[in-house]
Amino acid sequence: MTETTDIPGNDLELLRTMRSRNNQSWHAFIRNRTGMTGMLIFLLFVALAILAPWIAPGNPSAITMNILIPPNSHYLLGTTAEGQSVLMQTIWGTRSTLLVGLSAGALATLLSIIIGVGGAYSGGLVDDVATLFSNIFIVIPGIPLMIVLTTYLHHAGVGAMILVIAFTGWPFGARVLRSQTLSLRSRDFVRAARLSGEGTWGVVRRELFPNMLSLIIANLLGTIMYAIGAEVSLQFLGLGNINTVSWGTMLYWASNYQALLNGAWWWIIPPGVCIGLIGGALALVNRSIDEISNPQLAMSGRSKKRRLRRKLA
Amino acid sequence: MTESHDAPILSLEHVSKTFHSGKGTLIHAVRDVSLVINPREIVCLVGESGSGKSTTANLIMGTETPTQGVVSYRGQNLAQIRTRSAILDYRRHVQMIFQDPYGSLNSLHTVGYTVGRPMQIHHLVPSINRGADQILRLLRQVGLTPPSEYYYKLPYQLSGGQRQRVAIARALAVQPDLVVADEPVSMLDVSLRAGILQLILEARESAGVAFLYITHDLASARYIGDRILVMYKGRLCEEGPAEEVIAHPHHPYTQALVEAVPNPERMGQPEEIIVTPDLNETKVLGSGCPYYPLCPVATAQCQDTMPEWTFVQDQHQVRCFNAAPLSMHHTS
Amino acid sequence: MTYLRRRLLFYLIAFWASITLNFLIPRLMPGNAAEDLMMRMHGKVSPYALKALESEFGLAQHTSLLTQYGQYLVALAHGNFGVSITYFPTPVIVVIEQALPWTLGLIGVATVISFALGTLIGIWVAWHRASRWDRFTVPAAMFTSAFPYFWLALIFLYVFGFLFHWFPLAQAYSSSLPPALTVPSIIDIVYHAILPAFTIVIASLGGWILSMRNNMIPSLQEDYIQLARAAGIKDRIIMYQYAARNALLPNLTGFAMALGFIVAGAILTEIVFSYPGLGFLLFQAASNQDYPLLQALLLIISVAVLLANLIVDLLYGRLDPRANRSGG
Amino acid sequence: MKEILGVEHLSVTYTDGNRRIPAVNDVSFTVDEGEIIAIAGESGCGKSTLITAILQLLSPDIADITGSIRLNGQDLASVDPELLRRMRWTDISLVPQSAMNALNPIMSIEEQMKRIMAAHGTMPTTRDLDKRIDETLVMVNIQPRYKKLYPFELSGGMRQRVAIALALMLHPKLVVMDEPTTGLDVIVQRGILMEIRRLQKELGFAVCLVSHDMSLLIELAHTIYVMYAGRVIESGPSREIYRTPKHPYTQGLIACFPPLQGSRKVLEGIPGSPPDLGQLPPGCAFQPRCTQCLDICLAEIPVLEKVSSSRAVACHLYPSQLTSNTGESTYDRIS
Repeated sequence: MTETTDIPGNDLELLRTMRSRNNQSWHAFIRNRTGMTGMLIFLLFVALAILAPWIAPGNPSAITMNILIPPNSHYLLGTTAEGQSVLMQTIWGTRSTLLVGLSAGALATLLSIIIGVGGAYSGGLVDDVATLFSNIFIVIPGIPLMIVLTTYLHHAGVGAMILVIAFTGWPFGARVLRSQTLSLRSRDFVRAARLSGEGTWGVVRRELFPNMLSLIIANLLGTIMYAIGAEVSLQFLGLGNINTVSWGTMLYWASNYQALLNGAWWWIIPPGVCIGLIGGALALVNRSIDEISNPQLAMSGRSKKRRLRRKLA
Repeated sequence: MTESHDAPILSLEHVSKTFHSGKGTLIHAVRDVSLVINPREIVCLVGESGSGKSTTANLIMGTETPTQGVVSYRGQNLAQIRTRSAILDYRRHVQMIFQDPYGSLNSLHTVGYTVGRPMQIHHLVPSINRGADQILRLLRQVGLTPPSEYYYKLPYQLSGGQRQRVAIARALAVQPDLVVADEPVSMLDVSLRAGILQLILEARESAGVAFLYITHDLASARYIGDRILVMYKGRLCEEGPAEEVIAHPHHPYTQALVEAVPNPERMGQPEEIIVTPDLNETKVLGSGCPYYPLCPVATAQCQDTMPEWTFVQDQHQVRCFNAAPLSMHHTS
Repeated sequence: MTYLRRRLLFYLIAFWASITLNFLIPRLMPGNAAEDLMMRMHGKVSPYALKALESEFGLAQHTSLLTQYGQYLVALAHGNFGVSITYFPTPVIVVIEQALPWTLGLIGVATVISFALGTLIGIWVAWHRASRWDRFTVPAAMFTSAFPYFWLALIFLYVFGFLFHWFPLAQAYSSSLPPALTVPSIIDIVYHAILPAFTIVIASLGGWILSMRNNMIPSLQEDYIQLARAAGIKDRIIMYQYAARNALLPNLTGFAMALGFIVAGAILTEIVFSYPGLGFLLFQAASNQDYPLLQALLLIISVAVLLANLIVDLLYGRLDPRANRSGG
Repeated sequence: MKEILGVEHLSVTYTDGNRRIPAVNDVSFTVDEGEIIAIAGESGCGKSTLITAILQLLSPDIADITGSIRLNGQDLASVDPELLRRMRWTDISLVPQSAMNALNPIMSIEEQMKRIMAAHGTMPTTRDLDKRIDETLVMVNIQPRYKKLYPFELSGGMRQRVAIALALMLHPKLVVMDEPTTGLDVIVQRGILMEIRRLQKELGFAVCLVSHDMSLLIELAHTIYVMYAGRVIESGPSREIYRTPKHPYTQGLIACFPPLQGSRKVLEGIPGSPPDLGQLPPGCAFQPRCTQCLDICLAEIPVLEKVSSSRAVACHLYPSQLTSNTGESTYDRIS
């Protein structure tokens, strides 16, 4: 509410009842086709990663004599220059990429919460320092920093890579979460909770967090996307362990063996499409969360309803 | 008016609150304010935006600390309440109702939780579920009937008036002595306001709660209040029994406020046009009366010196050089 | 403090922070990369250069960290980043000087084009929201921005370079035509830049479209838009002067924040195209463990992003009257 | 007197998937030259929709609009877009509800005024334009030197004055004012009201005033239309409505305001809450809150009918003079 409006003077009541139907977020999410599509694609990849040994049994790195074979009935996606099955590598590669993506994303989000929410809630000097820190880290470009760090680490292992990505991936989220915390903190229902005797932790746990959940999830998804992109990029540059099987290393070897100049497009396309699919899936989920919390942005089909809301607003 | 011989619940003695603006200037939000609130009394603090009434509420709730002066609850200085249990004890006795019923309820909590949680915090009930009886009784008391129908509702399922009733129930849940109500009806539809005002009056009658009712609306202050305090730019300028202050306003500012209330009885009558300069056009204030730049009867004295309180009636006092003291009224 | 002063102060601090981070990284990282480096350099460079390396990587253990920091700052002020291993014995600063214009030209132009184009398309689809175009653009933008830059680069290279032979496969200019300020040379340079620039534009365009659309749609519902409509102001003026001008402000902030990310993506694009800019250098430095070059590149890229941010901030200050006057 | 605005049987129904929300239902009224009419109602009564429809700002793909709107003799439904654009602000202008949000935050006051003038191509020289801007600002009691300022640099009252100045720039024949003083301090509010009254007398434009504040409307307007749940439920001269409100809702609204003088009687208020326009109760929409409800009220929607030469009311308590003249209802009261 703006501070100038004394009376909800237009048809606010109607607007509120309508908008609030969207408030039961989970139901809204399940009914949201965009979000469910994204979620399903994402879960498909998670399943692929977990079930890799059953879906594609064998050693994905096993070298054979069948080099650079285009897709055929035996090798559905062809083979690499070392005769490995691209399909197997793609399936197994899901594991490393998702492992790094998910854990680095989660870790970075945790950092964002601690620094953003913690800073904003503490206020004062703590907040000033936290804000300065995140603002500085936002302008320091992440990938070059990661390249330097992993170079020092000589082919970073999975753990190191997760740490490095998380280290560069938190500031954006911290900034977003901070401003949300600040706005929630000054809201009357939070003041009311404090005045009714709720302690600091109680306010955070019972009032702030439930209201921030959708933003935190959105931020987590965004960070996972970032982490997957970063992992693939570093692997592509050969800065990780080049002997693991991941989408990034596949592209690294493809590029090393000049796959494209040999016309071996089947080696390049699958990992990229997978990355694109996961990224797109996460973007879809994120968008549906956005739509549910901010109905104005919705694009098609049911846009009428949303425009109606806008009209009444 | 409820006359009480008890000691006041809450008192402010010469309280000032100064903020630092970013540009290095000082903002005197509250200046030299003294007031008392007695048990079962409804005191109205009347003022416009920027008058310092919200800061006063924050000082009373302990979310701001005074720069000068003392806020005390039953004789105890608020500044000395430090321990968690003492703070809890204070929260148990002094509660607040906010202006915006759309912002003061967490949209994710049910009515039952919102009302029951303070009871649980203060150990008035063992748990929210086991306190359902008391919560339902309270909901009925604030006019949400049948209460069981409201218990599991979320704020979005309620109208503005119903939300404000929930907010009142939350404040009354801990059986406080005093409730600070910050413009509790100004954001509600007019047809719902009377009901909320009635509820406040009932709470005073049945539970003996005292209220500090903060408003800019003189008419509702007259309706609900025992006493009215008029505040302008951080200073109290008039104080007295509600009826008396509105019928016989002495301070030029109070007079302007009374004049400004829309009055259907005046319809169609030609009117003298008082040009009211906007607040931001007035000069920076010195040590004098803050109303000086707008005051039609101001003198040079008003610019430099803040007038002291003058009694114009038994319990009616004014801070204005033009106010004739009580004794002179009697002689003339 | 005014908006401008506050921002300048911030950039000074950020500048200092990136310098210091650069100083700390080699000292904090595990392993003996630097000693390894010294071993490789011994006998190859002058004692003076060796000393500079020592102070840069914290091997001069007889001096305190503070002294090292002081020496590091002095070297920095003189542009002394040591000697590159990859391009031995060229000083790092010279190597970077040669690569910098390529990167600035390619990434700078491509980013500005992408931002401007994306913003315009975003304005347009927001204005015609729920139209056929909107329904097509939004998923398309989401889809293209999900792919990594370097992968798109690989695909474009394959399709337009390898299969169709429309564009060269690598480099920034033909080896037969050294860069010069002549018409054929400039045409040659532009010709080489088209495919990498196209990659950067395509990869980043979707993000700008979506963010401008997301900013524009709420701004279209503001009361002042309704009022302007009621006042009979023409649609075109409402669209650009009222709605888009307001929506552009948060988008500019987003632009500043995303710059680091864009630059990172663009750097990877350079690597795929063997484009002789900072990104390609960074890749070579990483592959050869050329620490002096690596450190200097990180610093230069950080400073470049900082400067770009500063420019965006200055622009913001000019566009938003609230930034300057209410500051404080 | 010449009619400026004629609204006839206007209905606006929002369509929301399968739901249809009747926001404005069969509303008719006219505004004559120099007349001040008021539309009174609380949140959710459809008055914002009504204004938006009159100003032709509702897009037909979210709302079905039936009935007709005549502005200055022309049926707006048949006017082509360019002519409509030119009629805007010269025939009908708007003082919006919240000047806080209604001014473009990144344009100076001067620039916003210039844009409006430019849109109507009426100013030949810059000097004339500057003069007009200064004059208009002086008219609403703002010193011309403030024209270089931006909205965020003005107080709430000043912003509202600027909004009024914008609305008067092209000397419109009708000014629609949507809660022009809501949210302002009482004294500032009073100043603005008197400003409006003075300007209206000087310039002679007609006003369509929309507010929830009955006492303000009664003080200012000649004729009042009271809306509830999308319908006009009572209309008449403001003085008569104040003295003898007929519809129970109007009675409640007037009784809602505690008086500043006289005895302190207990305020009744109106029980219940305004209805959700999407889920109106059967029969009269006010029936669940009405203390004088009859059986027929639960079944039949009352029609707005004349009860005297100047007044009309839509309530079963006042049976139409045409059909029955008994005055007393044959239905039993149920509460």
